[in-house]
Amino acid sequence: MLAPTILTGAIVLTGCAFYGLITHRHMIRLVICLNILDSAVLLVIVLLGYEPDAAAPIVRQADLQYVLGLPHALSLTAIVISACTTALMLGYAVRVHRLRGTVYVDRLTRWRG
Amino acid sequence: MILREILSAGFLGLAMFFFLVTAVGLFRFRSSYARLHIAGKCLTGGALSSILAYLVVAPRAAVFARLVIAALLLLFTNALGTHAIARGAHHTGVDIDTLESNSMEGTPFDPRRGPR
Amino acid sequence: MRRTLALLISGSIVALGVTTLMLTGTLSDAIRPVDYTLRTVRDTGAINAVTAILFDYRALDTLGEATVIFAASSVLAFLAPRSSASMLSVRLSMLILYGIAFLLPFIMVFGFGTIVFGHVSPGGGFTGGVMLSSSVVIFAVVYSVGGQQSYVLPILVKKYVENAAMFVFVSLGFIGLFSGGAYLANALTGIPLGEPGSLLSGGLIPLLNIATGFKVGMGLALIIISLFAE
Amino acid sequence: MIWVTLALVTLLVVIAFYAVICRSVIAAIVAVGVFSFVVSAIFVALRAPDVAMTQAVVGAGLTTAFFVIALDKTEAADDQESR
Repeated sequence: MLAPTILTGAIVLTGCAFYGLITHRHMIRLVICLNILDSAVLLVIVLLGYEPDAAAPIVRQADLQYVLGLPHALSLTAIVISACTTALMLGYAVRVHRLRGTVYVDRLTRWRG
Repeated sequence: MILREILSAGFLGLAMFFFLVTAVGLFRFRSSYARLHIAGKCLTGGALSSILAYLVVAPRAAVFARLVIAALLLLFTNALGTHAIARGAHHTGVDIDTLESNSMEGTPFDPRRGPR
Repeated sequence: MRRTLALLISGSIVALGVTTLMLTGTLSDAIRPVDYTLRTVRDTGAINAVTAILFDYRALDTLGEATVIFAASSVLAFLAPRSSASMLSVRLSMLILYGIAFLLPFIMVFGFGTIVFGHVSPGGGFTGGVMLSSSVVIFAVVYSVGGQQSYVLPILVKKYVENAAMFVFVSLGFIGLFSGGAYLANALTGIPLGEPGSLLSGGLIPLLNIATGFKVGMGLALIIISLFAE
Repeated sequence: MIWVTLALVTLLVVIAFYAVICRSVIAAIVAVGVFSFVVSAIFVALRAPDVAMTQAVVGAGLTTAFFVIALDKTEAADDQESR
């Protein structure tokens, strides 16, 4: 019951992020939409290791059932990497704004002679 | 054991009441300072009540000590953050009787017009 | 026009996803988790399975991830000109200055504790490093009023600490290579694993945790300082 | 427990809609910060405390600071342009 709910939520989040990516023209809004897409992917990855009635993967007793730890490790790496890429994209946005004077993508593509 | 659980449930009910008051106040008040006021007071009360609700059923002494430290820091930082936001709003020119729109859309930020 | 197209595309994505979900069932039915968490404790001596995977089985991936942070901070430092721009134009009140000064040691102690106890409780090098760098954010926001960007550590010291942490990580990997195992090997090299659950356990894992914590913290701090100075 | 997670997922979708739809950029930034907190609560429900801690610190603390800094830089120069 929990897995279909979260999967449906992740699919709706993906659609939401794609709607934002197509409609918005502001660069920071685009980065926000990419963040939402990232979180949707992370939800699915963490859900891969989930099992009902299992404990968190910190072994305190030997006779318990534990959830899978590998997706947690992978998504932990992915979160820190996504913070770095967000900072990089925002740095590029600020740089583009300093050079061209705008943060709107459709104004960037216009030819300036 | 039963007494502690009843006490914990009572504190949780108190926290729910504080959070409800905070939500209603955030939507009903129209001035920025009134919204900051309700966020600083009732949200602190709700968070402290929910920490207290776990404090009375804490299983170990280590958990108890951590919860006490968390409650003290929460009491400290919430007031500090509210003060900082209110001071920043005052310095950027938000007046005490400037009413904000309550719509879902939000107003686009215009740096030339400003709030005043 | 554009909105209609966007609605069409995202609606088709949602419809396709939900149809696939209903046709194939859930993912958890398809993949059965194998219980190797107990084997993790026997192999590495760390009771936190996530830290054991990150710093023993997949330690080479962690090294690559640290390299990504290093690359991002280098590119951002290259983008930013060395100007002394400041974030705030308003002087903060005395209450905030002294309140933050009271609060910052708690944040730093929590970050260091998360790093050091990473193999016996939730947390680890990444989380603690991000906490350390968030204390740098607070420094840069609160105490950089007069255009002085880094109040506590100069930028050069941050770079040296980051490089030293990277060097320690790489040279800890060579221990495994010299003692006849693989690169970044842990238990195969004959390091005593200790009793699982105590602080001195897990062989090389706490040392790698500390190195990664300093690396991530100083790298993200450099990124933040570069964004400020942009 | 299942109902709590269901309510959290519903809240998540609503916050994501608001972050995409709303007009002002700073509201979207704050909505993404709240979004990260809700995602970290779902991670706790999925028994992943490490990921939840990292998501809370990175998503709600650091990334929001990045966004606010970038917005401040771009809007300050917009004022000089005065078009």
